[in-house]
Amino acid sequence: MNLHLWLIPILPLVGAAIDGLFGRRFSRQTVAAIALGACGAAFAMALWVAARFSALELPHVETLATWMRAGGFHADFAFYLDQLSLVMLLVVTGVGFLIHIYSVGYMWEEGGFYRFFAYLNLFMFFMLTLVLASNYLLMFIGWEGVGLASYLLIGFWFTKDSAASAGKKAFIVNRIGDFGFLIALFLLIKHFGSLDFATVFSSVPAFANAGNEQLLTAIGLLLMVGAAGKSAQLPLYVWLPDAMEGPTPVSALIHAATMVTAGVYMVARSHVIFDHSPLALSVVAMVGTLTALFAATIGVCQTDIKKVLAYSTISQLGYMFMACGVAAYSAGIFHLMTHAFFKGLLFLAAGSVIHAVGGEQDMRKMGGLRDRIPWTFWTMTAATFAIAGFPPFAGFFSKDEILWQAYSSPYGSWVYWLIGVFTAFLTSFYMFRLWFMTFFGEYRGGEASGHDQHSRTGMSAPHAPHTHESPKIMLIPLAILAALSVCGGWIGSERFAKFLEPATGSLPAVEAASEHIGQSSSEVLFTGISVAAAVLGLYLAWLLYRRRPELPKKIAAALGGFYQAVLNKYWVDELYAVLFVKPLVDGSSKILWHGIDQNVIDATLDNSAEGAREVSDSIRHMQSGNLRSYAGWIAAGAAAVIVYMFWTGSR
Amino acid sequence: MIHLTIFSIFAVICVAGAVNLLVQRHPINGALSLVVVMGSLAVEYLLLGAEFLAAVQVIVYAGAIMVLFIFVIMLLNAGVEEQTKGSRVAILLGIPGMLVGSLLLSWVLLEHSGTQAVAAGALPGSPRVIGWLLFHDFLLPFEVTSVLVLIAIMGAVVLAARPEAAQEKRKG
Amino acid sequence: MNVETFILVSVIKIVLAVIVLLTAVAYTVWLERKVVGHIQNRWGPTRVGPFGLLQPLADGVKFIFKEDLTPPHVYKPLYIAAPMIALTFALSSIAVIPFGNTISIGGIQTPLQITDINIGLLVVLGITSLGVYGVALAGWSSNSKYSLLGGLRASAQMVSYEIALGLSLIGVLIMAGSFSLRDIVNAQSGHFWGFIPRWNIFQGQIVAFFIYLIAAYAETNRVPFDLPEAETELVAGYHTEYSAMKFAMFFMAEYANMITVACLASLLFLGGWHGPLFGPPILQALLPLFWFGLRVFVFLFIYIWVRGTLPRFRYDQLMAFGWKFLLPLAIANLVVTALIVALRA
Amino acid sequence: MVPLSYYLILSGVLFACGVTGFLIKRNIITIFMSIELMLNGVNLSFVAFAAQWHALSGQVFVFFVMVVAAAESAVGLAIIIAVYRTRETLNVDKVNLLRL
Repeated sequence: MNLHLWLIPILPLVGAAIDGLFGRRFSRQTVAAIALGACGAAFAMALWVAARFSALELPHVETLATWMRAGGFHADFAFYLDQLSLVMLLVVTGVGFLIHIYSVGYMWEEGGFYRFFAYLNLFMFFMLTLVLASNYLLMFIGWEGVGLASYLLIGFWFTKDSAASAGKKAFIVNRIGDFGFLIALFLLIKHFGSLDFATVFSSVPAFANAGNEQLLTAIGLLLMVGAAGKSAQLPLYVWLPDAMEGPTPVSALIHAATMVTAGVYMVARSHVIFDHSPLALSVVAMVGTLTALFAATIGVCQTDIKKVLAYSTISQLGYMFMACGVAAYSAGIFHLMTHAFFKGLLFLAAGSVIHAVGGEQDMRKMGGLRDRIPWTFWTMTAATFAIAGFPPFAGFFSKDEILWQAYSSPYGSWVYWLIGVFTAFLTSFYMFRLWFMTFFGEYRGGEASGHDQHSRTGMSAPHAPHTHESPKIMLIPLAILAALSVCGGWIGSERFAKFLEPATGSLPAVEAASEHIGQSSSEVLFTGISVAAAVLGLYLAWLLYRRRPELPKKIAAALGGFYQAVLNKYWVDELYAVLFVKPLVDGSSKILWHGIDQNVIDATLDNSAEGAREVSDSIRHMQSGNLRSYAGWIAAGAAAVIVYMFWTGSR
Repeated sequence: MIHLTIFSIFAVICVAGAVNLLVQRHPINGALSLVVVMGSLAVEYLLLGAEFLAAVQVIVYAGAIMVLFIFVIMLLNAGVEEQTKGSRVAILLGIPGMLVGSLLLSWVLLEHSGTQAVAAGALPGSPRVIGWLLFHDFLLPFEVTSVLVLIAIMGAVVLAARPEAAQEKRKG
Repeated sequence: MNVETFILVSVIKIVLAVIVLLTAVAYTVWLERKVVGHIQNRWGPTRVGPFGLLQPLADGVKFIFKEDLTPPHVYKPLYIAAPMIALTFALSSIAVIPFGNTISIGGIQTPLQITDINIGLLVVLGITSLGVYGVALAGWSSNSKYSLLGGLRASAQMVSYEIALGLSLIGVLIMAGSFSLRDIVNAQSGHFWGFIPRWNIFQGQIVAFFIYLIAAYAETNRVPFDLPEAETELVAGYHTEYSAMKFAMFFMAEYANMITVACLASLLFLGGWHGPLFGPPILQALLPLFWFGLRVFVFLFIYIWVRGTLPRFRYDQLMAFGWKFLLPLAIANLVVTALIVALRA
Repeated sequence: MVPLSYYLILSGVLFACGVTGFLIKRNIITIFMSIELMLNGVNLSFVAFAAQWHALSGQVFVFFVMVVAAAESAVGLAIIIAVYRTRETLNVDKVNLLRL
């Protein structure tokens, strides 16, 4: 059966091309219609594919054309559909479509409307290519392409210096990860002769049995470097908070729901490699766990509403990697899906809040918005409860599954679980802190500050100073995502794991559970503990930010240095600047520019030019200007050539 | 035998024409001897079977290019060649070089291709076959040369136009 | 057919053709004088013989006995060679022109043509293109400004119009798919719907025919394109300095060229020797010759008619007309013909 | 039957004559004609080799050479006219401004 999978990524590309090339002359309605049409068509196509999914023979590969062929190596434009890519496909197109709708309302007043939608559609193209690719090379194209789209969208307001440099930062940090990814690809080519998923994965077990675990570990670790760059894990997470300079729908789509999860998808996709390399797997788990904790602690002190969400995203991505690290890939993907719902919703709702208060992002200047923007409030409430892990919201199921797997998996350990539970508590705390600060209490924003913020974010039309609810076109996606955040987890992690099993391998813990039925009681206990952690976070947030608002300052003063460290994000950016950026800048300007470029390369050229001039000065007298003399030289030269050929030929 | 006789007759005419080109001091005689060379070469082409080429040789070379030469000679009223000594290199270097090269080449040709012989009309190059080749196998070179000719036409017009005339036209 | 009979037949054909051609040349001159005379309300030659029919003979005798002047300061070798070149090339193209179908006399099959070669048309074109030399060399070698200007004009004009002429023929070539004049004529046999002959002129080559007609006038230096010998400006153009038999050679060459052009027009556009055949076998054998001769005559008559009617062009008009109108038109005709043939195939 | 080498020798002689003409002639038009002579010599060898190897592309190549020669002579003669207009001479020994 030919599903014409290539249409799914191509449709947004067509939309991007039309909007990008001709959008300047179109009206906003036309631009939005084209972008929504392209994205909606891709979503409809994905649903159609999903409807036919059960009839397919999996994995379903559709080869479009040969891309390159070099010696024994060849790569195709081929698309690969299995359970994993179907889930990603639905999440990307579905959430992407909702965010497209939301963006129409959010970006309506902005300049460069057509540019925004062209970029957004371009992103969809690359993301879908990434998800549907049937080999690492095509995946890498998508991987780089989403990086490009992310760069373009972070720097959407490129006249603003901070946005432009945030875009560059995202791009450069991602390069480090991509470097690792590329080397992993080179190793794969060298040792497997192919980048095709099916070929590589089928030959991995034999390869591992032949005593090449170290090599597989190296490949796995390098892939993890790539994933860490794209998914903002330690130590390459620094770009994601800065990426919040982009428009909020971008943060929702790219930096929460889809692109940053590409790393998780890639690790899950490559699970065969990781399964054969326990060391790489535990590195993944450790990185994920530490990132989750680390980002959560920073999130506690942030005051910018989007920054809190950004650190929260990093932390949740850490959860996903923790799940992958204990070989519970389906749990990671499950969390990826629910996270896409509630974190996309959180960002969109935050965007709605920012929209409502006229561009203000500082939570300290919000408050009491509950009554003024009820739709946003209720949807955001759903998302907050979901991320905090309250049953029966979506986040509860996925996070609980991850924590349980972290403990019970053969690769797991109680340390992971402990840190995970503590992080869950922190998550609950900072999310409810955000919730209370934004929606409860008194409105703390000044009338004038709104205008300042307008110009800062590039919002062209000044809003009325009073807060107001967002237009319907923004609220409908919020409502749909809210419904998904509530119900999205009801599939149940075990059914989800069963569904994904052919693609991600069977859960170790599921096997374990089937062997030891007695463990189910302990699972209930663990669930209780994680719910308790969430409730504790809620209580603490209520205590500190609702009941006794003077307490946080005291605590901060009491903690002193540690509080400062957390507030300044552990000075990681500053550390990187001293360690990497400054040596690079100094080295390239002093050694490369002044030293090598000027003294060696330029000097060589200057000297050789001087020499050539001198030599030609002396022999230019051969040019008599007489045509016949030139002919004489030619004849003599031709004779010389003939003599030479004769001489070489006669030997 | 008849083949060789015809070949020899026209080869002699050909070489005589070529030598005459060198000997004659007036360019119009040179041009006419070149026409003779080309005409007899057309006969040699016919002997080899290249009938289309023979016709084209006459039409293009003798009928168009050489007419152009004679036209220019008439237009510029070119007189008898002056005998100036402008270039020692041409005599001292060029002539010996030419002699060495051609002697070596002749020796090689005589030595290494003497046994092969070509029959009269060995390869019939009828217009149909040549046309087929030109418009199928050599379509791109054909088109490129047509562009080249177009450029040459424009170049000739630009170069030969009197600067004053061109300026007047621009003014008017 | 063995070699001896071949040579014999060929010699007979050559002699016959040359005699016929020279006679035709002579009587074309007579015809011209007569027709132009009537157009101009005169009688033309009447004194020598009935209707002045012996006038060409008298002219010939006169040319032979005139003093053959060679002006001083001419470049003698070329001055003498030029009229010969002109006449030689003008006469030799008759060698490939077919006059009729293959006939059989006494068991010997032979085409009514000195030699039938498969690139006949190319040969005719080649020979006519060489005809320029006679005119150009005559103009140059006479060492006279009138001659030089006449020669320059003639060579430029002939080279220019040769292109339009050649391009107008290519349409016919595409229709016939051959360079052989005999094949081209045979491709025009038969009728459309039983009564319209399948001549090329009725097969869409009418534009090509008129291009050919105009270019042919220029090629033969005839009115309205007789600038090389425009008597009001250049005395007599390239043959100003010639007299007696040398002048007669140019004269004959001009008329021989006219006849060649007329033959080509008949063969290429007007269906050659095809026409209704009837009567006894002898008549059936001779009728094609008659039909062919009739066409040539009509064409020549038009030539003379035009001469009696139209004024002379200015030289820049001539060049502009040739390059800017005739040539593009010929190319357009070529493209259209090629398209039609390709689509029909 | 004529040996191939005869054709080649003939073409070589023509070429050599052309080279010599280029070297010894002073009139720029004659020099130009010498170039044409060389081209003709080369053309003959093309046709001879075509007959020898039964490859019609040799004849096609001659066709191209002719076209290029036509283009070349058109431009070249235009150059000669332009040169004559400024220098009033056709002697190449006197057209040597392009020297040091």
